[in-house]
Amino acid sequence: MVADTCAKHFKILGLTTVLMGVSAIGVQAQQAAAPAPVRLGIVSFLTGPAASPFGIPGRNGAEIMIEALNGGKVPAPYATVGLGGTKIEAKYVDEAGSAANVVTEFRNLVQRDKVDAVVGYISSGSCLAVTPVAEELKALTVYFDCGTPRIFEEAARKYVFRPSPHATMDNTGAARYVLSKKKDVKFFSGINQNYAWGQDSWRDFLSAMNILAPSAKAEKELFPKLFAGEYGAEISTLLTSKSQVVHTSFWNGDLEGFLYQSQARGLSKRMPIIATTAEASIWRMRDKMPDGTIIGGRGPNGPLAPNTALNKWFHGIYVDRYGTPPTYPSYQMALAILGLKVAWEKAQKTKGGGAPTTEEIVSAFEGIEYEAPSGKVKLALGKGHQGIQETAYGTYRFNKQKQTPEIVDVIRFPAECVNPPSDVNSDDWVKGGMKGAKC
Amino acid sequence: MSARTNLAGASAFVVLAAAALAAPAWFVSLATIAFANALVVLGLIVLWRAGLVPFGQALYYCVGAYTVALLARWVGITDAFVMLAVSGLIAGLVAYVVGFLLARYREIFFAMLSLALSMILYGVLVKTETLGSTDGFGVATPTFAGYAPHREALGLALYWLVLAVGALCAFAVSTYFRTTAGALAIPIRDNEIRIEFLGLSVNDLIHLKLVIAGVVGGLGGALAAMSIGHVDPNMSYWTTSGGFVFVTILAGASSVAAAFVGSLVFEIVRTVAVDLLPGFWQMILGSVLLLTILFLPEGLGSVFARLRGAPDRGAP
Amino acid sequence: MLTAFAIVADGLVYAAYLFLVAVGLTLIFGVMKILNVTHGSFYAFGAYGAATAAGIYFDRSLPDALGFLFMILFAMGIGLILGLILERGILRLVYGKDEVVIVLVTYAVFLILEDVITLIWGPRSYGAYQPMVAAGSIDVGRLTLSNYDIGLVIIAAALALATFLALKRTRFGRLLTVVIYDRETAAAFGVNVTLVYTVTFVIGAMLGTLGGAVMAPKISVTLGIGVEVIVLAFAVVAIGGMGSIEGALVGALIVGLARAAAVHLMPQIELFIIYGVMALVLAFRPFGLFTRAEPRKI
Amino acid sequence: MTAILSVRKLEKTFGSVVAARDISLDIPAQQTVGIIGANGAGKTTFINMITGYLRPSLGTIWFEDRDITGRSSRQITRLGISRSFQVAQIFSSLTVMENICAAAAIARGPRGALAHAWRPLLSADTVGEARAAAELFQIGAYRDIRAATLPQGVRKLLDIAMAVVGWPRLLLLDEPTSGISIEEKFSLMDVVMTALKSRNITVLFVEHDMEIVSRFADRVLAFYDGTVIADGAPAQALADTRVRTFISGTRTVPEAVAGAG
Repeated sequence: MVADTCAKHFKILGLTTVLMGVSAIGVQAQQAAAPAPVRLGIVSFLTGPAASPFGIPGRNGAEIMIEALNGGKVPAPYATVGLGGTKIEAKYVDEAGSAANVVTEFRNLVQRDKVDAVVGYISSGSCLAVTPVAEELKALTVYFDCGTPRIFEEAARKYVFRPSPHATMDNTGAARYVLSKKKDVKFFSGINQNYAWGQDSWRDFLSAMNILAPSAKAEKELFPKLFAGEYGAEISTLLTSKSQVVHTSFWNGDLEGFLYQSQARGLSKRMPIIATTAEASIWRMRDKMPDGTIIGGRGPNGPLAPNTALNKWFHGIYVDRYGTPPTYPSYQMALAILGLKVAWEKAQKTKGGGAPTTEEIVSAFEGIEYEAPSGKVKLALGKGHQGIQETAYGTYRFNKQKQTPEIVDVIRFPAECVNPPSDVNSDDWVKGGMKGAKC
Repeated sequence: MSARTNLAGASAFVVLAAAALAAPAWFVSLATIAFANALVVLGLIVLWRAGLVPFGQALYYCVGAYTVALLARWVGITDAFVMLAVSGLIAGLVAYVVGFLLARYREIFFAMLSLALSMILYGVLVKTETLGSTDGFGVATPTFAGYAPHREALGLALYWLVLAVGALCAFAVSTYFRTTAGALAIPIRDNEIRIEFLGLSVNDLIHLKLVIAGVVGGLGGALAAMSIGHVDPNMSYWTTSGGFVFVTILAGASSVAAAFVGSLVFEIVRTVAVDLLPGFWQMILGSVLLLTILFLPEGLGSVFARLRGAPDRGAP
Repeated sequence: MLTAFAIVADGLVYAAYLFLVAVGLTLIFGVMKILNVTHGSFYAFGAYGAATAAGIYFDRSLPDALGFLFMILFAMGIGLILGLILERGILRLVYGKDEVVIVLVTYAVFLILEDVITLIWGPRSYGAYQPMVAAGSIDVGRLTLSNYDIGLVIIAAALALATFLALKRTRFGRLLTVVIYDRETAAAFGVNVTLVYTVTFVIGAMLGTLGGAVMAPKISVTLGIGVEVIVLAFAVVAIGGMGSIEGALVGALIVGLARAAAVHLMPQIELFIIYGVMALVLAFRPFGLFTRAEPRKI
Repeated sequence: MTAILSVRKLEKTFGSVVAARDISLDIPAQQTVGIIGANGAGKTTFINMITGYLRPSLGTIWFEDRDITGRSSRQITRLGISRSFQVAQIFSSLTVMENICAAAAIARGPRGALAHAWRPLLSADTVGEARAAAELFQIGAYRDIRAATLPQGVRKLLDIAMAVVGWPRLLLLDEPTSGISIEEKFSLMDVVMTALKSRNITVLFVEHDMEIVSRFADRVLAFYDGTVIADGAPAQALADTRVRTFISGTRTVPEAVAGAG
């Protein structure tokens, strides 16, 4: 009997072999019909908690941007159709799942679907996992939202680009804004989710505060677990503290729940909350976002974006299509796609026409400067692979007459003020006193 | 009988190894990850036969994966064989220590306690900011006794490594199933008291099974880390364990080969679902799981058993 | 002093939350021996239902208190329908299978329902803050407490008392107690176990949606809220003793107070509190605080 | 003749319930002892204490001049005391042969679980041992049948065969004929007792059927209310007034009351 069970193996193993064979054949059939347009893989969260605040706005941004590019409707200097005259065909993929899933789907895009470039990724974990694979496969990859500076600081990259600035800017900017509004801050606290994003955000903010206001003291450092939902004890702790400002990098559900609860318990009246990602929530929370909350949008995005023709156009077509203004993930996606277009067309021009190769695009991409709906960007860091932009913070106010959110007292910080110079590790830069910052 | 089975296994191994030369690169790497995960499932089958279903088997997967990543990061070892040996050893050691506690538990309490243990590791890793917290960190490209391939060659080398380790473990586990301790799995579920009255400690038997499952789980994690190229604490999260239990249900516990078929089928279903319905793939996975339980209660493995007319056994 | 008071107050609020999400789970486990992963979906459906109800009701200048009642009834109505569909349509097909297999069935249903939520409500998040805003707050020294939180503690306490009385005093409650104690004997004595199962599962589902409904005003109702609740509720129930209502209450209090104390005194260990308490309790009392191992007869 | 088993002042209480009290007796080697008593009289509690499933509240148990009080059933089995069960405790997913082989492998192998992970279940010597046991209990014909599908009588025999394959010196049989039809009882007991005699095993068996007791037992222990009320040769013990009143039911109650008075 016992020995008997093992005799089944033969057929089972046979099936495995057949499965592998069948898939192989299916794929070869697929590869035969290579399409003419430029194929892009667009990856963002389509399911799970990060879909609503980031994934869907990101995908929407890609959708309308690609549509406008294919129709040749983007204002100058981007009026050429698609990428250098070739239309874009996009494939949208879900980022949800383990690192193994993310890497598998990335390989599928590059090796199975033969996309020309991948644009996407919201989670820093995804970006870190994809980077070595992209390098190994020599696949052009443009990140649009993930924040960790580690991608270009751990090693030099060739095929990976990130036009949107990394998260260090968000928190050095936040510290500068707080201090310009409240010069006499003696105590401050932080409440951040207990995972990499929250830990990194608090570390940067804390280091920047220590440098810029050495006499101010960090009082409470709270790290509730991600998606905790209930913040009663944290709010009590803050209420019983002497802090004059609370820093948070909470996003979406956690941010909104925390703000509802802190409003109900008067925390937001006691001390302003500086929320580095709150811009993505203002259109949903409207009058429930406490007045006086300091709003960040991970760069000059949304209402913090400069008043340019390109921004007005982007804002306009987005509202027309989706009925709500674009938030920072949509702006970052537009930034990423336009960066790809600039590099593509630059490579095409250098080559003197025809579709550029990945190698050509990659070398054209390095160090470019261009304008997007969120203003100017320069790929100044990571040997020309990592973008820097100016950033902006402002104070929230709900305009009751017009029934619309407003951000007032906006302060803009130049790119070189809140970003490290090239070839300096951002963590060391902040801790070392932000040397060379041009404010 | 056994000789025929081994021959069948060996020929399937050769065919699978050769198939990689014809299959596209993305499928080879999908199969690599699937077969690495299958090792964890193999361990689950060892426990499953005794009626034990851990909701925290990702603990060993994660330990194996982090061992590989840290060996390269801290010690500078990138040799795949050394990394594998150390990972298996450390995962087995963790299982041995944890086993003193876990072996006393059964049923849902076993499941919950193992879940708690894996979540404690998750918490520790999330707190370890020097290792990148939830973002994790990259795994150095492995070398193979001096051979350092890249790109397609690396993919193939990893696939063959996974296949070889998988075959060895499958052989070892199926041999174990024929030993007294191994054959006493289903009896543990049926009748613990009788085993005690025959003079053997059921807790010791379970402890042994935990260590076996831990070692293969650790090897699976190590291989997964090498082929993904990245580790993060999510590898120890309860949903990861849930995924392994899912594959075990799909595969069934009737044979060791089912672990590999089940894991590959699962990866294919998942990737096809993500491709077809990017926003609703969970629904497809859930339906597949539900239909499997309703119509194939003993898993994919039982289909072959039915064809042979042999009685089903194995899954609870 | 204020900190001690805050710890107790916060602990009670958190315990109320935990009890509300765990009570339905422990009831279903006690009677049916099913560890119901779908409980997370019930919570999520309850929260989404309450948010929908809030959207329908408020902005019409109707009394706030009735609006809260409407939200709860609406959510529990969803629980009723969902519970009936699942028990009659799916679970009854797998009764008699191994406990762990049934856990996986509920896991499968949970995966499906996660996407059903997206199908019904889309990926955007919803607020249902009106009742919490309407409830106002009171000041205790520097501490401001939300009346809604106090109400939550009262609701949880009332629910605990009601379940306790219902189990002891009503006919159905006593029937349940008999089934919890010994299923086979109960069936042998003519208890309609099938009916008891259906009713229990539906009540459990309604309690799950109730938990979601009363939490909805405090949180942002968004995708994935069910996932977090599952493990939380499991842990509370495992600590208290699977299937024991008193256990769920005591488990919720222990975890609630421990967590509040951690946040105030040692925020660094907050992440480990629940699993730490669970591993500790199970290490010394393998079947939780309120259940005892029964020696097998041979 | 030296005693293989000696118990002194054995007592077991569950809360306020006294399941066994003041049991003291000696069993000489190779004796066959029948245990009788109504349900709840303490027979199974007595067996459970000797085999280590229950820990006595008071008193001592000696086996072959060794104090085994409070040892685990596992240790006691290893010392040479085996038992069978009222409801046959067999591994229903395994075949008859595998069941006995498992028992043989455990009995012959070392104590640790690890050692059993190297030897195949169906190794040459365990198979030989198991085959002998199967022949001894006349269930060889069922060798390759899954235990779940066996007829009741064979289940009982298999249960006992598993207890005997490890060559115990003392065997406790808990109602070997329960669940067996009256016609089959005697033939089953014949098989069992012949087999046990051939291996020189000391036997304690619990039995309700007085005919079987008087036919197979050398000695009878009568249990009532947790203690032994009669102990002697079958004819003598079964004739005891209290035994006839409370256990065998051959005396009506009014007489018992009169007799007791």
